[in-house]
Amino acid sequence: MISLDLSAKSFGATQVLGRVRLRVEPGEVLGISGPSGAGKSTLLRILAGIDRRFEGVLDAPGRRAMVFQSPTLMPWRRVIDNVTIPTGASPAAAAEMLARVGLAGLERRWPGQLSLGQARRVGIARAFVGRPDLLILDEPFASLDAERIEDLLALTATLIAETRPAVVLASHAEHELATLATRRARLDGRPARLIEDQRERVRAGS
Amino acid sequence: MISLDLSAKSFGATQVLGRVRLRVEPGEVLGISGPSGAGKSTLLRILAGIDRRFEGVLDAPGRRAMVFQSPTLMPWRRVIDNVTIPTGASPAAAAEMLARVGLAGLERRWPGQLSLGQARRVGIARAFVGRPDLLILDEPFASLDAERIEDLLALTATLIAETRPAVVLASHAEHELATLATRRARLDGRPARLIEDQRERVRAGS
Amino acid sequence: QDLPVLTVAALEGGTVSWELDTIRHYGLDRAAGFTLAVMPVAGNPAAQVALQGGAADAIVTDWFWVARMRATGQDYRFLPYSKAVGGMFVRNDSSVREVTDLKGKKIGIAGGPLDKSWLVLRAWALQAGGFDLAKETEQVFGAPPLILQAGLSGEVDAAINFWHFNAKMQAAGMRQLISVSEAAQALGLDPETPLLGYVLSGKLVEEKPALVAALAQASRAAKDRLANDDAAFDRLRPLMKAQDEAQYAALVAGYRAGIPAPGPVDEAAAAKMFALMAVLGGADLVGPATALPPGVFLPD
Amino acid sequence: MFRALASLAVLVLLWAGLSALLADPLRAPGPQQVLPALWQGIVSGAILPDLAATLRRVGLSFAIAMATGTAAGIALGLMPRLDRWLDPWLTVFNTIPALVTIVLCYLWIGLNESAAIAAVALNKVPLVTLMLREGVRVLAPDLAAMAQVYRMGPLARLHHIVLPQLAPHLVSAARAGLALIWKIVLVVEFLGRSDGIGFRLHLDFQMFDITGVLANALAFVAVMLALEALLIAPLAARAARWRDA
Amino acid sequence: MFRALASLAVLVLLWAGLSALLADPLRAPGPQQVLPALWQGIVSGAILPDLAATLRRVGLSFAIAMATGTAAGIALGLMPRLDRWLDPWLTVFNTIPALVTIVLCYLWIGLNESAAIAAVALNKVPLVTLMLREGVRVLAPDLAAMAQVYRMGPLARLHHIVLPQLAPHLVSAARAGLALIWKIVLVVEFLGRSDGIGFRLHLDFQMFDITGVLANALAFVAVMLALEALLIAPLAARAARWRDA
Ligand SMILES: Nc1ncnc2c1ncn2[C@@H]1O[C@H](COP(=O)(O)OP(=O)(O)OP(=O)(O)O)[C@@H](O)[C@H]1O
Ligand SMILES: Nc1ncnc2c1ncn2[C@@H]1O[C@H](COP(=O)(O)OP(=O)(O)OP(=O)(O)O)[C@@H](O)[C@H]1O
Ligand SMILES: [Mg+2]
Ligand SMILES: [Mg+2]
Repeated sequence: MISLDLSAKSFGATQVLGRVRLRVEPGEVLGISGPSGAGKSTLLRILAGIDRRFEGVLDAPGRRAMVFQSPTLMPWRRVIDNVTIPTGASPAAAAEMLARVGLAGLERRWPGQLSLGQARRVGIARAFVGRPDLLILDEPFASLDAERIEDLLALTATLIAETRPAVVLASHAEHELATLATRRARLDGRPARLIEDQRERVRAGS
Repeated sequence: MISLDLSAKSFGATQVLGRVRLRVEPGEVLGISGPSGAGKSTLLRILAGIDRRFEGVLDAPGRRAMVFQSPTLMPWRRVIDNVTIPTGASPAAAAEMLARVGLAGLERRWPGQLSLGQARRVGIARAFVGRPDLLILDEPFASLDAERIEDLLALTATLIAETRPAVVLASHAEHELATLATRRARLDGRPARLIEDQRERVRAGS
Repeated sequence: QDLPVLTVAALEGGTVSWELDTIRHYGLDRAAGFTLAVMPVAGNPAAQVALQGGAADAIVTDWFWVARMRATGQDYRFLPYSKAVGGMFVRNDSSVREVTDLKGKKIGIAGGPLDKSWLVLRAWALQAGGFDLAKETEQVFGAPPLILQAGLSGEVDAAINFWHFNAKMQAAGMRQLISVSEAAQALGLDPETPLLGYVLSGKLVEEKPALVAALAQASRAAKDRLANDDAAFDRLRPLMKAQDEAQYAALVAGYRAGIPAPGPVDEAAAAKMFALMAVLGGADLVGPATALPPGVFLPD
Repeated sequence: MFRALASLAVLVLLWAGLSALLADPLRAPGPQQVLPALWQGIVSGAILPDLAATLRRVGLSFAIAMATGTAAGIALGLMPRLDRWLDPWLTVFNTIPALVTIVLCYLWIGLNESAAIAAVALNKVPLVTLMLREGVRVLAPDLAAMAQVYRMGPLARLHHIVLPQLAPHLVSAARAGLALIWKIVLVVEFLGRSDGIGFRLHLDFQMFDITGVLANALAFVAVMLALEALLIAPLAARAARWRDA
Repeated sequence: MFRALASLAVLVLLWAGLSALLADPLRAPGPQQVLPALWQGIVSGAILPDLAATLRRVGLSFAIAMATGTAAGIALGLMPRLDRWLDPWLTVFNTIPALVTIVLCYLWIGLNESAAIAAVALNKVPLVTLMLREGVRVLAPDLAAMAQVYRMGPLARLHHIVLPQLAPHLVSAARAGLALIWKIVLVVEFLGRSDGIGFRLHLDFQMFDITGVLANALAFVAVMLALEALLIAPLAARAARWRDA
């Protein structure tokens, strides 16, 4: 379970986020959409505990994982080490997860030898392998083709069902949100506020 | 007009691209799709003249512009300078183009102060401002919301109609390809080959 | 007036500069028919660079150096300047009475393993008591001021330093165990042989013999004045940087005692000393020369 | 500014404490001995010509060495083939002792100011080259690609792409460089000049005047602190502006 | 390897040419004079104890200075508040002349090996600190965020996130460091040791035996070339492996 009671988040003089209260239970997926520059990544970084310079209270569980909007790999570590080192997963588990995101055979590559979509999938494997309590996904499937996205959506759904983390997903893709989210919200405005889509909640809950 | 006759492109021992012959006339938009890791970016980098280590012949016009898959901005130059310095555009022209991609008011920001989607749009403004003869777009609208993409597709179409560059567009989004491309091709296989969609060509030509 | 100029590179404030300052102050250079220019340097190495690089006509150093240079084919000549030598000092409260008491102890030596005082003392100890200082003691070589300090602090049990440090060591509570001139005498060497001198290039001596003679004349005149005229020394006080009266007195006495007798250097005595040094110092000291090469000393 | 002064004050206090502890003013003089000596030298003007001479040497050779070294470092970094040939030379020139370079410069060029400055610059150039080359090697390839697509000219690339990435290395090289150069200038002045802080400092050392040695050293330290505070730090901050925003 | 040797051969030829041009074997000896002298020293074994002594000093003080300086540099880079306090100290310690540190170490610690090594290390630490701090300041913030999300321990962060990014700065610092250290060791040996290449070199210098000076210098240059080729270059290449793939 994660809960945030944010009163404001600013960068210097510009306030980006206004009042945001949210709470996600284990097994729930909160899907957040909103225009580019609204503050989705900012909010997700606060939830992940990366950005602590905000006004408000965050209560988040221990094991966290995040798929960043950029791949954020260690370019000096091989693909498999990029999965095992941060998460402490075994090489076997890492290799299996890499295979599940479609990267079998690329374990020994350096990140610089991957296409952007491949690098992003390494980030997905890293986030999924550690069985986190809190999973934060910042446009995890951008730069991927439709077929691959279909596979990954299924994989994500399976993993969520298995380990029941609290999930926060930011995405522009209606299809992704519709498939995964149990609740949906929209971040918009200046400073941005989070408006939960009550209807959606009912639908997903049914 | 750009033409490429590629016989092979390898990274070390792994051959990524096989025989690729293509030719794009001014005003034409070649839309390329293909799975993640197929070799789209590799091909686009060859067309842009960035990667010269390939077997084959490239014949490309002088003024080029490219939207990279990652923003690729100079983090130590302000947003507006990131547009003017590489292109030689006037500050006024740059500011106008930035406004057209939805970044009015952010000219004096540092790139590090932008969201990823905003940074990518700076890259789009940079590519569009210089009236290039050859325009290469590597998933230009990834990380953007649907509304914004609609605006940008319209903007792109206008600019192409005005200055008639030869355009090569790589994208996973069917909608983008359908809207912009006059011809379509698919890159797939190992090593990848480019298969032009003849039907599409006729449709777009009609 | 168009007097010829002769440039001497000397340590600013060093003992040589006392003499040079006296020459200039009393116009002894003009009296001898030249103009003395002084190039202040910050150390002995700098003086050597100045001479070798042609920026100075003369520097003050020892004639072993000249002998070695001549042996390697570089034409330098030597004009006597001083016969002052140092000594070996121990702390007043030291238990060391004889050189042999130094067995297994530490000696600090200024000027390195080729220092003339050290070599003479080694030869003397070897001859007098079959005691090889080099083998029986541990040597610490270091810059003169550091050796002085190491001696005072008792970090080394004995210190061998340049003569103008003698005064400081004595003033600071050390006593002389043996003076180098005593040791030299015991070895049958002539303590009158001046070790230090003005060193000039052979070319200068050949081309401007009058100028060189004039330097010798002015130097002698300055020595005479400093030997007899307390006021002349008193004038140098600020230059000498003596910390107290006792040090000042010791420095004056040391300088005066070092004034060599007029007249040519006894080449036979020098040759004897050179032979002994050649054995102890080896090729490091004398280079390829096995005997004193001819022409080191300028005829008076 | 205020913090810097406070921090220096703490340092001086620590020094005073240490010297009080050692209680040996001859060998471990404290600020109460050294600062008046320094002040004396400044107000009497005695130290100023030497300080000026040293500063001129440091400044000139710094400028020469930074310019040459940066150019060479960028060139070697961008041309790996040339670099593989010249790399051993760099090691050699970096390892040749300052003493050797200095003496040879004095002997071959003459005992003059040019030789002195050449000797210092020679000692410093390989170091700067090496540091900048290391920086060039890690330049971001994607920005180079961007510059290539947009056909940026060589000067524009240098100004907007290369130098900003080299900034931390340049700052390092400048700081390390000033410190190193001044250390070499000391030796250069010792071996063949008749003025300068290095000359004075060695003379004081000959006389075992540790207070004098420290006063001279401090004079230069003060100048360096001023240079750092007024020139290098603002420049470095300017170069890092985008990072801190 | 072959290229390095060829490149050194070219350098020796250039040297031979220069010395032939100057035609003054005493003041500008060529390789034909110096190399035999060096060879003589090696086969007779005369130079080996001194070389060993110097190497030990260089090695020890290098290890101490790199460890301390890297730790301090990382600490200051990560703690800007502490850094703002200690920055002036760095400038001061970087600017204090080697001579002063050396003399004070000899005076306070004693005329012994510990003092010598302490003096060298002291001269080098601020430089390494400075270089590493500059590197830490430009560490990628997104990787730090990643490490934080995944709760990587401090050691894992150091090993996998921080040090790889510092590699170019470490390589620079190591190379600059070795060169600097060896220059300082020379002075240290000159002022207060009884063996070592620096001691020999000054002895030869006293006798104005330029050939000997160069032979001694070359002995150390050779060792450094070997160290560079066998240790530093492979380590640097390993650290840059991912970049070249
Ligand atoms: N330096 C390299 N060494 C080896 N393989 C490489 C290297 N760079 C890229 N590749 C491989 O080449 C293939 C094509 O990469 P490219 O970036 O062109 O893919 P892409 O089609 O653009 O994919 P995406 O849609 O994910 O961006 C990928 O399989 C990638 O792993
Ligand atoms: N360091 C900063 N200083 C000032 N403004 C900033 C800074 N970082 C981000 N911003 C602003 O905060 C807003 C939110 O950024 P954020 O990255 O959270 O957007 P986002 O919703 O994730 O957008 P995208 O969909 O493009 O990724 C943006 O308008 C951005 O310009
Ligand atoms: Mg975002
Ligand atoms: Mg791609």
